[in-house]
Amino acid sequence: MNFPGIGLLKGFVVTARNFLGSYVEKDRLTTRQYPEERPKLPENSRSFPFLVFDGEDPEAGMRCVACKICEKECPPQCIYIIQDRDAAGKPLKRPRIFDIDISVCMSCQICVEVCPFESIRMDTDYELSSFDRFGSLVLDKSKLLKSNAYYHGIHPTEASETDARIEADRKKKEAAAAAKAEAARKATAEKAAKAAHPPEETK
Amino acid sequence: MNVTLDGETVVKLQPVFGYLHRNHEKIAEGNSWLAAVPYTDRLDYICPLTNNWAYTLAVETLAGLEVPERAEYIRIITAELTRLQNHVAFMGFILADMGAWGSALMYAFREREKILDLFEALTGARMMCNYMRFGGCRCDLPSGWLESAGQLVEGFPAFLDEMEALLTGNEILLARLQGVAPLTPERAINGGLSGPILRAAGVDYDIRKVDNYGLYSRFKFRVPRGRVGDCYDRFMIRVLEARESVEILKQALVGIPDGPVVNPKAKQRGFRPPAGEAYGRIEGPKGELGFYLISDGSDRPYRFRVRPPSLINLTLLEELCLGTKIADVMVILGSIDIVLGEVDR
Amino acid sequence: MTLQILLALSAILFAFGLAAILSRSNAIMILIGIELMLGAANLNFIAFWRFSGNPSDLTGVLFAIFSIAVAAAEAAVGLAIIILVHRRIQSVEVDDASNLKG
Amino acid sequence: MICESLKTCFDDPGKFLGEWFVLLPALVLLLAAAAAVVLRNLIHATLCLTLSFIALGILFIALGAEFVGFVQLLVYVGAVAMLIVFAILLTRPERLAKSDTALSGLGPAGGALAGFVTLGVLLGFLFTSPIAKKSLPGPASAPVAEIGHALMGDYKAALIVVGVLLTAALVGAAVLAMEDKNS
Amino acid sequence: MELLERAPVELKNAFLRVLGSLGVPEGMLAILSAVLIIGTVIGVFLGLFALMSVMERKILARVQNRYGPNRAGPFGLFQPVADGIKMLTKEDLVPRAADKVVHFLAPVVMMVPALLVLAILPYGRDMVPVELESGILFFFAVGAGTEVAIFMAGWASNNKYSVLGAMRAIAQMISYEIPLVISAVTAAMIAGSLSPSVIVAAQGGFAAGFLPHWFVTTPWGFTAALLFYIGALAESNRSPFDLPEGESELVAGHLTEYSGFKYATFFMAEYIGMFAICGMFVTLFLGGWQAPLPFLTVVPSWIWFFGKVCFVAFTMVWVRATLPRLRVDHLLAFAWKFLLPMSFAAFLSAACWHYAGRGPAAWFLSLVVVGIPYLVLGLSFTSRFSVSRRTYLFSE
Repeated sequence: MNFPGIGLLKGFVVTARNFLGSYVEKDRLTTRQYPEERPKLPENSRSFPFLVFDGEDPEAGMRCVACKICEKECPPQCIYIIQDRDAAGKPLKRPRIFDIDISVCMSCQICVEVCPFESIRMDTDYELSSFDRFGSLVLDKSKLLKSNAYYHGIHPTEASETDARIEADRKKKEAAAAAKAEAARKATAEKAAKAAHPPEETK
Repeated sequence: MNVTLDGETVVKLQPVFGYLHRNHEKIAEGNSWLAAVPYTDRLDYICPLTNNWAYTLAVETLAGLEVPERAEYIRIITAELTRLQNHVAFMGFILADMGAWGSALMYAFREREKILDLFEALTGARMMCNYMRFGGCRCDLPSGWLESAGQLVEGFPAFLDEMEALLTGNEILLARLQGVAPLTPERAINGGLSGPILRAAGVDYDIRKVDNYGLYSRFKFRVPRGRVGDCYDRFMIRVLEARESVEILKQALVGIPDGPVVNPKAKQRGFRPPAGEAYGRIEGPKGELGFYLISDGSDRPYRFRVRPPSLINLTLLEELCLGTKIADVMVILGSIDIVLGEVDR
Repeated sequence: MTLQILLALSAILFAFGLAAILSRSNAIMILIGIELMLGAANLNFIAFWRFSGNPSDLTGVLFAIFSIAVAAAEAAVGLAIIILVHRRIQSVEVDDASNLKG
Repeated sequence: MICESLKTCFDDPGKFLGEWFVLLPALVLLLAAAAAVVLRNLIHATLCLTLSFIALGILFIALGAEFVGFVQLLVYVGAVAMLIVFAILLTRPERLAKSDTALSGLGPAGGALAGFVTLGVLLGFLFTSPIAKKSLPGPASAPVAEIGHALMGDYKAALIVVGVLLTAALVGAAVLAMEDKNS
Repeated sequence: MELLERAPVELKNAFLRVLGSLGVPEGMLAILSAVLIIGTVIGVFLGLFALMSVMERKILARVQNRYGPNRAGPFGLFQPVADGIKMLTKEDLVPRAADKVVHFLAPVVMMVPALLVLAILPYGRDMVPVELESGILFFFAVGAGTEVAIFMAGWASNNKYSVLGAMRAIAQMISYEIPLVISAVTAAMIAGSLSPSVIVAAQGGFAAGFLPHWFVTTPWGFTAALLFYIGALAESNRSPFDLPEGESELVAGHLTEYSGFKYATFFMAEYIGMFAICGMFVTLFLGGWQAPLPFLTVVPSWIWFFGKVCFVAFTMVWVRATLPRLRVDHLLAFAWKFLLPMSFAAFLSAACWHYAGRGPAAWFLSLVVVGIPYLVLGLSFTSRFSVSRRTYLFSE
């Protein structure tokens, strides 16, 4: 039954249903009043990177060893690392300066993938607006460092996987270390045994 | 674009673009293969996952990597979800162009938000997903994702019926869209068009059926074709394609197997594909999106070329608009459905 | 408030119309003059009807109504002609339209 | 209320501000007509002409012929003024400011002179003839119903003739103006 | 409830009595009562305008499943105040090459007809500001002033977009005025007089106990109401016909060069014009201040009038939320080829209804007389483009 104008009427019925629906059905009115209602972000949503440190003291517990892989791999090159040197000038396994310019960073999360030491992760904080363009948009080390507990807070599953992996690495390393220590001990024991009774053939 | 008018009718029309040119291809030549993936998100920013897939498909043909079955299924699910939200957004945009003060636009975006929330739960970002890797996907589906995707796909036909009730029979919309800028199949093929516009003109060419890339042969779906090829057909083709995508999604969500998400042998960081060249293409929501890569064995692509469907579809805009009224130019540009990120790269 | 004042008023109006027609060389101004003169005529009709003894005899009012209708038709046709003349000789100056062959 | 006060003031002059109240629209009419004639800029002239149409309409209402006043407003202000304005826009006489050469070299003075001569003759007869001295009879109004009956009654033929005339004129005007499309 | 019914009139008379006792001369009292009425009418309609400007955005928002302004004041009700302050503080630009006088006069001339038209609407039982016997004619005569104002606005801004917009607006208003006038005259013909209060009185009474005698209940009345509604939409440049300032390439049509308070005046004139034409629609077809059901007559009449006006205004916003815009040639073709013949058909069917005795038989006769042209014209109008669903080929 399509007399002229029926299409328009159907259109009116749809808008009427939406108009009344927005008062009745909950899924139609999806606007969230932002400052009052905070959006509930899904678990692995990401905004800008941050550095993870274990234990309490940020400096000591920092996982980052300044290997600069992320600095090389970062597509927009927004990470800037300078390795720490001790008094004698010998490079240490710690970054002295670790800056991320979050006005350049496009939160693509490649640094998280390529980091072999699980030291950089993606934060979920998105209220980062600031007044001065350069000062507060370049996050230096102190602003980037956040505890592992915080990491567990924002990405629980991913954090527990990372901890499990670190645990496994540590155990493997210990096992390897133990094995090496044990092998070294065996070698020294043989050498000692050899040294004990005269060395028939020296060479 | 600057349009020369004689009273109401269009005499000359010259699109002016290039304002969103970000030198995408030169940057990709300076960065490693992996670093190019997040840039493909920004090509056609309305459907990032299909861009990723096109790039990784090209790299996989270049390096000859196999992709595990679960990854293929996830790729098809995300691509069809992207096509769905693109076509739904298109329906909203074309109504806004015609001055309907955004009612259809808001309904479309209400549904699109649900799809974007699914993307955020899976990839971490709503639009800049950066999710596909060489040989598979970056991470596996979070728990409960498949159920919520199933729910969404379940409710989608009802929403599409509501949109069609609002739009398809609407006499004003018929008057504004029908008979405007018809396109003959020969003209469409000679113009190098691809995607819904080509199929609206009556040419049966869908790369998902032609190339059968990524296990598409395993799913049963139909490819709609128009007869007249005017704006109304272009609009209706997208509506019908959205329904087909829902069919594919239903089958894919049920049949997804378990298994690894990425090919374990594929190296992501220092990835050095063998020297040579490859052209990988997929059926993006806007048309045939292709990547032509030349590798000289080093860890940086020697040449990184993108075949942008929006730009190529746009070349026919002037010819379609000549002789039409000024109000039609808006509708014709809307019906071609371009995204400037892809036009200017 | 005698009839004289109203008739004087319409006479002045008529004089303005006539002056407009004779003094201006633009066809549209001439048309404006004609409209003024027609308005003056209508004013006379209504004035005489008002000052006639019995208001129920509506000839004056009806005449005014018919004259308004005819004036509107006349304005339409006049303007159509002006547009045609303008299209032919690209000007609406009355002096330019002098060659009979057109 | 306003129309009543307009009419009441006219029917028994002493009661309100006196019948000179009715001369207010007359004054506006004269000023607007003068401006319409004198003004250089054609658009301003047309707007003053529209103002004079409005003033004439109000004068008709004040004189009691309500229906004619509204018809005047509707036809002249709504249609004729628009016609003139459209004609001006279509013919774009930019060169209006050029010396407005009047007919046969007499210039604007000639036109004004002719106007004054006719005015003099008209006023001469006006002030001498006895009928014009009539003072104001009682209140009079032209009810719409009566006009309707008269139009449909003894003026039937005239109404149909005007109808035909209007149709012919407007169709003719449309055909004339449409000439351009196929040439 | 009787007191409430007469409340506005009694209040005025009481106030005048007080002044009379204070020795104010008789003539002055008449002027004062006129001023009082004008003041209340304009006050009410300005209040309605303020309410409508925020209600429109809220209704539009609710149709689109969002909230609409709710930050300024409770439920966003102070939004008009905020808009007003914004409009007042905004700098009032006048383009250098513009025609200063005409540029300034345009909003004033636009405002005059919008306010004048309110004088003849019957707001309640014998509550009519000006009791004119040819009120409907007055409505259209004064309504013609808006076209002059739009032209002045378009011409004075000395900008080619605004001239183009103004020309389109005038062409649209003139071509939609004829169906508007004819459908209004149909109602007047049946009521037997051009005066609005007589028309409303003709719609009194109830058939078979509960069916009100409104003109909209008869088939010819419904068609005439529909045509009047479409004409009203076009006359006030709203929704499907908001071509002049809506089109994306005409910037803001004749309002391009206006800002600050002049723009607010245009905005206000448009809304008050919309309310006025809604009031006329209610008077002509929805039975003015008549109550819909017999036992409801206890509710004061002016509440019915403003209730119906707000309902019709709501439907205008509803139409605005649903329909896309018409193209210029469709707009004019629709007016001349569909609305005009349909209004003659409605006129004819009203006559048939009247001479067939106004009973149920007459009802069906007028339905036939109106239905046939509707179907014939409608199908011929939509047959140009194949409305039947286009068939699409599918390939596996």
